Amino acid sequence: MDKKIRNDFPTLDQMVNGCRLVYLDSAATTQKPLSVMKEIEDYYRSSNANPHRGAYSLSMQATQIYENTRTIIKEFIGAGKEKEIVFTKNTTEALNLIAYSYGMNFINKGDEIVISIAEHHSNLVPWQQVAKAKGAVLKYLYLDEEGLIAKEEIENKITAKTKLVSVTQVSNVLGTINPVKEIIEKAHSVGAIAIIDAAQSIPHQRVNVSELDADFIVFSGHKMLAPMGIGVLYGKEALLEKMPPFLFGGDMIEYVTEQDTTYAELPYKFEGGTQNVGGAAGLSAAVKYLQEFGMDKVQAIEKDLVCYAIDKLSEIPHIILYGTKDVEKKAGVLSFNVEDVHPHDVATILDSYGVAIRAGHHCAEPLMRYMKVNATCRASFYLYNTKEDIDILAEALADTRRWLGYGSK
Amino acid sequence: MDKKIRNDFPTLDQMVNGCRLVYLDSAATTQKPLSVMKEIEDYYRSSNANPHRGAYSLSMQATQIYENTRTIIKEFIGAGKEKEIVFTKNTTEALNLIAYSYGMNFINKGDEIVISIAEHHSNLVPWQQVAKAKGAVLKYLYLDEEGLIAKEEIENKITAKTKLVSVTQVSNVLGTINPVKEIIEKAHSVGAIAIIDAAQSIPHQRVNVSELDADFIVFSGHKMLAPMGIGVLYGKEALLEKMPPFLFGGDMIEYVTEQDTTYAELPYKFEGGTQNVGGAAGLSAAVKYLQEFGMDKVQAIEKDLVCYAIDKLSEIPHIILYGTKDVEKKAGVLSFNVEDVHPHDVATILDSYGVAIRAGHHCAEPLMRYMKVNATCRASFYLYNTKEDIDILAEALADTRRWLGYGSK
Amino acid sequence: MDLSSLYSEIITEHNMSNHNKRHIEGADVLEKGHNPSCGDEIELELKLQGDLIEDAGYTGVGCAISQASTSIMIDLIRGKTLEEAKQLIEIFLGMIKREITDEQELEILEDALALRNIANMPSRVKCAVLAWHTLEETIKKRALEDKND
Amino acid sequence: MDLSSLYSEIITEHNMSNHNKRHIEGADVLEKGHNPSCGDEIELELKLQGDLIEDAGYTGVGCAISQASTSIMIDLIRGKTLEEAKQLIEIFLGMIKREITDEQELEILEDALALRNIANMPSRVKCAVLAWHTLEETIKKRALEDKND
Ligand SMILES: Cc1ncc(COP(=O)(O)O)c(C=O)c1O
Ligand SMILES: Cc1ncc(COP(=O)(O)O)c(C=O)c1O
Repeated sequence: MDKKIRNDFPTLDQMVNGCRLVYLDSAATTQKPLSVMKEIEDYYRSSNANPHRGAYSLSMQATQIYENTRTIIKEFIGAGKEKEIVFTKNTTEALNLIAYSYGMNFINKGDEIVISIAEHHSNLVPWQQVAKAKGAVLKYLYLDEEGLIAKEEIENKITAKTKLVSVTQVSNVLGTINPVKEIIEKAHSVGAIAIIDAAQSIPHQRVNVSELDADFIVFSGHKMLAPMGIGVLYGKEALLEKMPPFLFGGDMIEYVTEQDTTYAELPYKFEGGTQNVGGAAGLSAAVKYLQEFGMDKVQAIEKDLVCYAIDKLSEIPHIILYGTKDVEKKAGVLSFNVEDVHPHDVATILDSYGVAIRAGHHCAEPLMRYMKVNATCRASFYLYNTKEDIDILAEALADTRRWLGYGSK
Repeated sequence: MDKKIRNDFPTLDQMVNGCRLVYLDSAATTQKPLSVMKEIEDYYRSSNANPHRGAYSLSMQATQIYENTRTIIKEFIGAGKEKEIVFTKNTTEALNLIAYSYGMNFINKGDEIVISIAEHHSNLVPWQQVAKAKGAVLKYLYLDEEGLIAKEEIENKITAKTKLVSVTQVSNVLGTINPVKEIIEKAHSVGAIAIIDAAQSIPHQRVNVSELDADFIVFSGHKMLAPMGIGVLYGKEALLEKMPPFLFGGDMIEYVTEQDTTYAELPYKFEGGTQNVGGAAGLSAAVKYLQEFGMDKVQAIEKDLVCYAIDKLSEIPHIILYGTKDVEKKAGVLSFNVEDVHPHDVATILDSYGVAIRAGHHCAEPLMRYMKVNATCRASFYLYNTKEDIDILAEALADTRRWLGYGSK
Repeated sequence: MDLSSLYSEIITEHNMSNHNKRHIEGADVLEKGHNPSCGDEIELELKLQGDLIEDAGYTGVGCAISQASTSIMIDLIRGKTLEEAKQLIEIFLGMIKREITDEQELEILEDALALRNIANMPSRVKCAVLAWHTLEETIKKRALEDKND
Repeated sequence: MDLSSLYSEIITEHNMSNHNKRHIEGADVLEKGHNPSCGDEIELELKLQGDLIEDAGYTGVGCAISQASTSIMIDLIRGKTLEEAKQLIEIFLGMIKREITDEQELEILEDALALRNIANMPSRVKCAVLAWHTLEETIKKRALEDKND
């Protein structure tokens, strides 16, 4: 059964440094199933053309593939309308689009922007920019001991002055699941808009934007089995309507004269330039794969794995685990350190065992500083990982300190 | 020989509406050779990981592929340094990057921005935005009868007030080759910076940015055999250094604290978020294909084709050709109309013959208005096109009016 | 796609004959319609007598499909009430979207039936419906004005 | 990659022994070096007597490679002139870039030879060269200051 899943992912079937590859960095980017690779190739082999611009068959096909992906995404995240789905190149571009187009135009002096201390730089640096440019205040929701955002923190920080709240649904460092529904409700109760960074949630669990009532939701294809170079911005129609465009150019215009331009309707207003149709084709195949697999099953597998990993790693001496151990509040992301060994050395040593983990600040420096660590090791899981992967991780970890001369080798 | 080239492009080997596909819309996007598709698949099959972030083998491979593409591009366009090559998603993003980061910060009230009337909307609407936001003046270089920018126009329009000049090297509507060297020299002589939109030139002819001495050059991978979702911004180091970042997020930072951020060195400062490594892999294979083929040969083939096409189409009654017929001043792009038949009907009719051309304003509405046409038909050629393609185009065109009831069918 | 079913005689004749392409003297209603992605632009002119469309015409540029569709529509609505025109629009759009397929129900569209096959050509649908959406817009506006009066 | 050639005894011992990880009393030069992509940060402290490096130490955090490399470098430059240190840096960087491969020329690097294999690991090169680039920066600055004096 595990074997059957792994057959879909040829990338996992390789040797690294003489060992079987154990890929535990899916929070950075996931591997791609054969069906996604095939869909990309099929697109380029038989339907490749510039969409929206041609009155010939190939271009109509490309348009259909592209727009069909929009519908698939709309349904996957439970959005109301196609026009609320805008394609970007990744989460980072989607967040910058909101920052430039909404933030720079609707945030004013003295307004408060609230984010959490656990944000990825992509959901943090843009808001610093908006705050600086507009004279707004950037405030942080801090975490409790377990790495969670407490109710009081939400109550205290989101106030009448708050105009925009942007938080990640799942921390890419700790894997903690934030109470986004409560945060969105609180934001709305004070008249602020709420943005959810779903880069680490949509690939791993059922997310319904309509139920959440988020104003914007952003995520990346490459973290959910799709190719690189395609991401998604969901936005409520009324908000997207009142926002000016972000990237100006081909396909996002209505009329252009020498000195003036009017813009196309949603979602095209936000899709300037030739779009990544090959990427969209891959994304549609990725969503299809996830739907057939079942998001509940994805989540169950990951919960199982993270449970097992917490147990296994807790048994190894000199390992420090970060964040809650309550797997009800945690997705398949595990941050840890090995005492006396720098995370980069851990990563290098694990690599020699074929184990791929990430080491560093995980694009979340303020969180690192808040946790009073310089860096951590991170193992993250996806539907193709197995308990055997974690056994190999644990074995390699048990050896780590010895490589650096602690204890006998 | 032609046959051999076409073997590399499986997309061309298909039937459309019962006829062999004749693809004449390469100015919109090109078809991809097998080697490019294979390189993309190879990347996802064996090296896929998030680059720059991992200390494990796969991530190192991904980094190497990505950075290697940068070197390949640097050499392909004759740039001096890797750090002068920034990857974007397409030409449109590259131009918006310059407009937001350079334009919004270094253009001031009363300054003049000079572009040509033949610009693609992507090199026009961003400058309207900058002009409006900064109180600058947007001025146009107009065309002579042949569709060329005359010397006097350059002399008269680029003045001491000019701070930025941005022109396309080859018009995507008329195929005319602009005297960019003269324009750049004139711009520099008045202390203005010069941007070259090379979306229609770099895929089709030898371009050396150092010889041209352009300050910025932009182009799209998808118009030069590479996949969609990757483009290039070349910029002189000194300019890129003084510009603030554009997209804020992961990988483009040096240090992030709660309220402040310092930025990474070039080119990473401009590459926020997970980059399209699969796209870069495809782009490197595309450049390799073009280099092995030989850019001189590409240009020779296209010149031959456009010559032949001009002759063929001139023989057909009721066809109006736009722009110069001097093929020394023209690349492989041909705009025309069929009297009494709207371009969209022409495109639909040609499609039923398997011929794919583009009809419309080609994202160049001000040029259409200047030419006093509502729209044109456009056939554009690339290295895989043949004289036979043009014969089929001509035959279909000769029938076009009859379908609409002009003359006997 | 069968080209002769697209460019049928009805279509090409309406496209070439300019009998509806004219200004209407004393027009009560002017409504612009456009289709930015194609560049098609029309201006519809209606002369009303109460709710009755006494005369109608159009000016503008566009492809054969949009021009013919406009001309056919004008022939069809001339002499009809706004209410009847509204119903015709609904049936026409229903035909194009393939939501209405019943022959008897469609019969009322007369020459406009020639545009039936456009449903197979997503890229040309916009051309076929331009005039109809423009007229729909006009009727909506009037209904609103009447309410506010 | 052979892990034991990377984490050789020389490296692990320099990493664990903190004999160079200390503040230098009366240091004349403080120079920060950092490697943002890794988070490695060191501060180099030098006590000079004229052109002679009388004593040196460092503080900071980083991986075993960067810590060991820093410590090895300090052992090597202590008691040398800035000019000699400059030459050592050149040879060290030449070794890492594989531009210098001559055994005799490399001999002068002593313990730093243990970092030779880092050239096989592009992702760790930055760690190995951090301290050396930091020292290079210091020497450059001093040369500039001297000129301006
Ligand atoms: C001259 C020119 N500039 C810019 C562009 C925009 O390129 P892209 O759509 O890849 O951003 C194009 C092509 O569409 C073009 O022909
Ligand atoms: C929570 C979170 N937000 C944003 C991002 C940025 O995504 P991308 O690099 O695809 O733009 C990431 C991943 O790197 C992430 O984990």
